[in-house]
Amino acid sequence: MTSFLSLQAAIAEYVQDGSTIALEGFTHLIPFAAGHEIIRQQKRDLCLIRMTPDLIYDQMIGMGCVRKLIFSWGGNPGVGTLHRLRDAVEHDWPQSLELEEHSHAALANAYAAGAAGLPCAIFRGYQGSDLVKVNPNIRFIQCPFTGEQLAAVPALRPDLTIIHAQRADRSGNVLLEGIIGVQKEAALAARRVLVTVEEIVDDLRAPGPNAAVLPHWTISAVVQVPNGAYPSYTHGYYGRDNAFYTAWDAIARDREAFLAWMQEHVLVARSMK
Amino acid sequence: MTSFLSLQAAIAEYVQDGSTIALEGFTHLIPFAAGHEIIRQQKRDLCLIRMTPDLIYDQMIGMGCVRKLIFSWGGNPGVGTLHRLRDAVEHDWPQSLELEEHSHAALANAYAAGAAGLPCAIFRGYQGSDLVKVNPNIRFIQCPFTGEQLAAVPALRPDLTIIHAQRADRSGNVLLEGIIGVQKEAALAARRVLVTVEEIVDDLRAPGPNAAVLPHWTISAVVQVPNGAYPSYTHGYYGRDNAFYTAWDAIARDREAFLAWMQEHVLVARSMK
Amino acid sequence: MEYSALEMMAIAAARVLKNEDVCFVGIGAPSEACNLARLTHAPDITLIYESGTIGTRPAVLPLSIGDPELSETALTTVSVPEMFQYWLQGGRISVGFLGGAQLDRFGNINSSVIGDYQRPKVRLPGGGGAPEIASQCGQTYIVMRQNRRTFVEQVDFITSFGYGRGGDHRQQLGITTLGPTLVVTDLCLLRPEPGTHELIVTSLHQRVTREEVVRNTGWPIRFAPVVEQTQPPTIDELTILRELHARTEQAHTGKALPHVRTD
Amino acid sequence: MEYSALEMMAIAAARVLKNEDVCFVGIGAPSEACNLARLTHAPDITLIYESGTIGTRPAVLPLSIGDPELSETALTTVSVPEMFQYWLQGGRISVGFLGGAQLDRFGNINSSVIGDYQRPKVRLPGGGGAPEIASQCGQTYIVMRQNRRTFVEQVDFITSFGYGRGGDHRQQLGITTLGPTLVVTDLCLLRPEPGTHELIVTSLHQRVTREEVVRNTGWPIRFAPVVEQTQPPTIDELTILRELHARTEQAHTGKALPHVRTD
Repeated sequence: MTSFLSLQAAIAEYVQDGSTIALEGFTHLIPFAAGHEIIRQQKRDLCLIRMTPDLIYDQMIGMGCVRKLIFSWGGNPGVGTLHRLRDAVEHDWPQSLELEEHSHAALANAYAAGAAGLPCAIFRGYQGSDLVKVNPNIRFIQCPFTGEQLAAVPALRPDLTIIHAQRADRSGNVLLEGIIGVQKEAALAARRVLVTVEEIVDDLRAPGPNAAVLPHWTISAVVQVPNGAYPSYTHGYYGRDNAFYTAWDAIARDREAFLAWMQEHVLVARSMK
Repeated sequence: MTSFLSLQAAIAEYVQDGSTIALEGFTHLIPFAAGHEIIRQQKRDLCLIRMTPDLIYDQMIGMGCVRKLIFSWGGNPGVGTLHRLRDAVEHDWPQSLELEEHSHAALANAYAAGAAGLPCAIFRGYQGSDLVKVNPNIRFIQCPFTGEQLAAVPALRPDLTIIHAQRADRSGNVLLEGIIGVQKEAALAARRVLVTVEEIVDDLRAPGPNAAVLPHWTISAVVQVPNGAYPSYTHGYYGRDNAFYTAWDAIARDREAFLAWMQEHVLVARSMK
Repeated sequence: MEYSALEMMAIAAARVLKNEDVCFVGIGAPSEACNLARLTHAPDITLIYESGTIGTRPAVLPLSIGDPELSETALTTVSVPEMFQYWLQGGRISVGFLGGAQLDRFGNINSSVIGDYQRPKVRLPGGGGAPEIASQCGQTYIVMRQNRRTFVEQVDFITSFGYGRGGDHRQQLGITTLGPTLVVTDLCLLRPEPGTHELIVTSLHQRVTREEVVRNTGWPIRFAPVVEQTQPPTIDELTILRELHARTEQAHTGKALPHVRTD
Repeated sequence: MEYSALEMMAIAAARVLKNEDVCFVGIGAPSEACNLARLTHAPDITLIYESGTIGTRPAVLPLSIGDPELSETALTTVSVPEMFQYWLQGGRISVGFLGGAQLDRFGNINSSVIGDYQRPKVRLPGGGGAPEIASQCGQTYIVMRQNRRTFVEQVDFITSFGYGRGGDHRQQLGITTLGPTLVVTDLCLLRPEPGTHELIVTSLHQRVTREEVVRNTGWPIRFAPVVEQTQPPTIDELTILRELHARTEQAHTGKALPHVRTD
C-alpha cells in the first residue's frame, strides 16, 4: 500500500547515502522540492541518474551530495552550462564527480528496459560516436535475423525514483499529464518510487481513458508538495519560471554566491518553518 | 498529405493481391467494414497479420482471400474456435492456409520494433514452449551485459495496416481512445496506413495532451465509415454486439450457411447500395 | 443450497485470491473467479486484462478480453505492447490464470493443436498471452474442467510451459517464478508435489470420490498424503455468483446495434 | 533595413525548410529558424521537440526544450522513450537540427568536452539527442557561429558523427541517412562537397569576404567553384523574426511564481 508521508519523513526513509537515485523530469515536473530536502538532510555519495540534469542536480552536486552522475545532457536549458557540475568535474569542488555519459536515445531505452524487466535495451545508435570509446556500458549485438549491428546499454534500475506529478487520489493512484518525459518508465524501473504531487484529491480526474496513470501499488509513498516542481512547472497548475533559470547562471558561476543562495533559499528557508 | 477516399476506392488503391496486411484491433475498433470491402473486391493471396484474428479474418479466410496468417490467438472471444480458419487449416477449404504462430508478447514486441525502425525485437519469452521448435522466426540472443538468453523475433513491417478509429480532423489527424491495443504500433510499422473513422470533424477533441493521436503525415488515407467496426465497437460511439459474436459460431460452423450469410450480408448488401 | 460442479470450480478459484493480488485475468472461468473474489472477500483486488485495462471493475462478466466495460471501469488503459512489456514482463503481476485444451501432470498446457502440429486434427486458437503469463507472473492458477480429453498423459504440444519434465526443469531454463501452484477443476484441487512438481490431488470437492478423479485423469494420478475436503459454496458465494451471471446474461443478449452518436 | 549577422543566420536557416518537412527542433538558433519558417513560407511545417511534443506551434520561442507552450499548442505529446523509438529511430523525421561547441571539416560535432575526456578543460553539457539525430533524421542542418574556436581542424571528441573521415565513411558504418547537408553560420553557408564530403563554402552572406571566412575557420577552408551571395533578409522576414523575439523577451522575463490553482 502507498504511504502518505511528509517530505521530510519520506526523504529520511527512502534516500540512503550511497544509493542510486533518479529524480526525473524532462524540463516539466522536475521534483525540485524533493531535491532540496535531500540537500537539507545532507545525503552523501549518491549516484544520480537523469537524462537532463539541470538546476536541482547542479545544486545537489554543489552541496556535496553526489558521487556519480549518469546522464545524457547536463545544462541549464537555453541558458548555458551548469557551473557547479563543471566545477566538480573540472576542479573536484566540493568533491570529484564521476560521469557516465550517454545519448538521450540510450537512456530513454535503458529506462524503458528497466520498466520492462529486461537486462538491457537495444537500439540503433552511437554510430561513429566517441562515446563508445569512453563508456564501457555501450556495447553492440547482432540482429539474429539481418546481421545488423545494434547498440545495447544495460537497463537502468534505480534504487529509488522520485518524480513530481499533478495529483494523487486517496488510494495513492497518480496522474501525470503534459510533457510526461521518461517518468513513467523511471518509476516502473525503480525498486522504490516516491511521488510528490500538487494535490491529493478524491477523484483523480484523468482526462481520458489512456491518460498516464501510475496505480497505487507501483508507488511506495506519496507526498503532497504544492509548487513542488518550482521553478520548473506543473502543466495545469503553474508555469515555468524562465527568469529564474536565466538568473541561476550568475548565482551558480561563483562558489560563494552559490553557497549564500543555498543557505538563504534552501537551508534556512525550510528550517524557519 | 492524407487522402480522403471512399472505402471502395481506398481498398482498390491500397490492397494488392499477395500483399501483407494487418487489420488490427484488440477486440475494440476492429475494421470490419474494410475487411468486408476486401472480400467484395475479391482480393487474393493475402498474408494477414493480427494478434487476435477473429470474425473478420474468419470471413476473409472462408471467402478465399488469404494465403498465410501470422497470429497469436485466433478464436471467437468467449465463444470458441473460428470454424472457417479451422476448415482452411484442417481441410484446405476453400484453400490451404499457412500459419505462423507466436505469443502475444512476441507480436506486440514485433509491431513495436517495426514502429521503432528496428530489424528485430527482444523480450523474455517462449521459455520451454514448443512454438520455438515449429517457428523459425523465434530465435535467441544473449544479453551482452548479463549473458541472459533473450527471445528475438523479426520486426513486423506490413505493406499496409488498416485500423478503425473514433475520428479524424480535416487535415487527417486521427484520434484513438479506449482499448487502443497495438494499433498505433501497427500503423507506424506499416509502409502505408489506411484508417476508417466514425466521423470527420473540425476539432479532433483529444481528451488530453497525451491522448493517442496519429498525425496526418503518418497516414496514407482516411475513410469515413460510420459503424465501421460493427459488430466490434467504438468506445464513445456504440457497444460491442456480443449477441452477434455468439451467433457467429453456428453460422460459421457450416460451409453453406457461411456462404449464404456472406452472400446476403456482405456481398449483396453492398452491391444494392 | 444446490450448486453445480462448475459453480464449485469458480468459487474454489475465487477463494485463493487475495485482496492485494494483481491478477492477469483470462476470459471465461478466470474472469468469473476474479470478479467473484472482488465482489466477496477481496474488494480491492487489482484485475488486469491483457487488452490493456488496469484496475478494472466490470459489473458483468466480459464476453471478450476487451469488452467496453473493461476500459470504462478501469483505472487506466494502456497499449498492448506496454501491457506485455512494462506490466507482465516487468514482473508486476502476482497471479496469472491459465486454461487450455490439454494439461499434463507437470502443468504443461497445450492450446495450439490436437494431433500433429503441421497437419492437426484440431487447430486450436493458440496460446495468446499464455506462454509468457506462464513464465512471468509470480505464480499461475490453472482453471480447467477435468476429464480424459483434457488431463492427458502427454500434451500434443507444449504451448505454455509449466514444470516441463518436473523437478527443477523450470529453474534450469532460467525461469524464476513459481509456475502453476494450483489447478482448480470441477472435481478437485491439485498442487505440485514438493520436489517432483508433479500435480497431485490435495482437496476433493464435496461428494467427489477418488475413483471419479482417477477415471477422469489420463495419467495415473496421485493423491497427497492428506487430502482435504473442499468447503462447499456458501450461500453468499452462490448468490453473488448467480447474480453476476444473471446480469451478464442480460447484458450480452441485448443487441448493441450501432446507432448514431447522441452526444 | 539593417540587420545583424545572427539575424541573417536564423533567416538563412529558415529559408531551406519546406512546408512538408518534419523537423526535430533544438533549442536556440534551430528553434528560431523553424518557427520563423512556420511564420513565413512554411505554415504547415511539423515541428517536433524531443521533449515529446509533436506538431507544436508556440507563439514565443521556448527557453527550454519542454516549455509549457510546446505541449499546450502541440497536436499530441508522447513520452520521451516513444519519441526516440517510434519517431526519431522510426525514420519519421526529415530534418534534424544540430549545433555544438566544435565542428570539423567533415561535419563531426563535439558537445562533450574541451581537452582530454577524462580530465577536461571544459566539461560541456553533452550530446543529448544529437548522436542519434545525426544518424536518424533524413538529413541534418547545422546552425553555428563561425570562428576559430568553433570551426576546428580536429574536434576534441566526436559526440555526433557527420561524415567521419569523409568519403563513404558514413555508409561504411551502415548509416543510410544523408547527414549534415547544410551548415548555416553567421558568415556563410557550407555544404558537403560531392564525393569527399568535405564542407565547402557555397554561399557568402552579404558583405562577408572570403578572407573573413578563412580567418574564422580552423582548417584551410575551400570554396565551391561557384560561390553564391546569400540573399539579404527581406523586410517581412526581419519584421516577423523581431516580433517573435520581442514576444519571447516579454514572455520570459515575467516571473511565473507558483500560485494556488484557481480552477
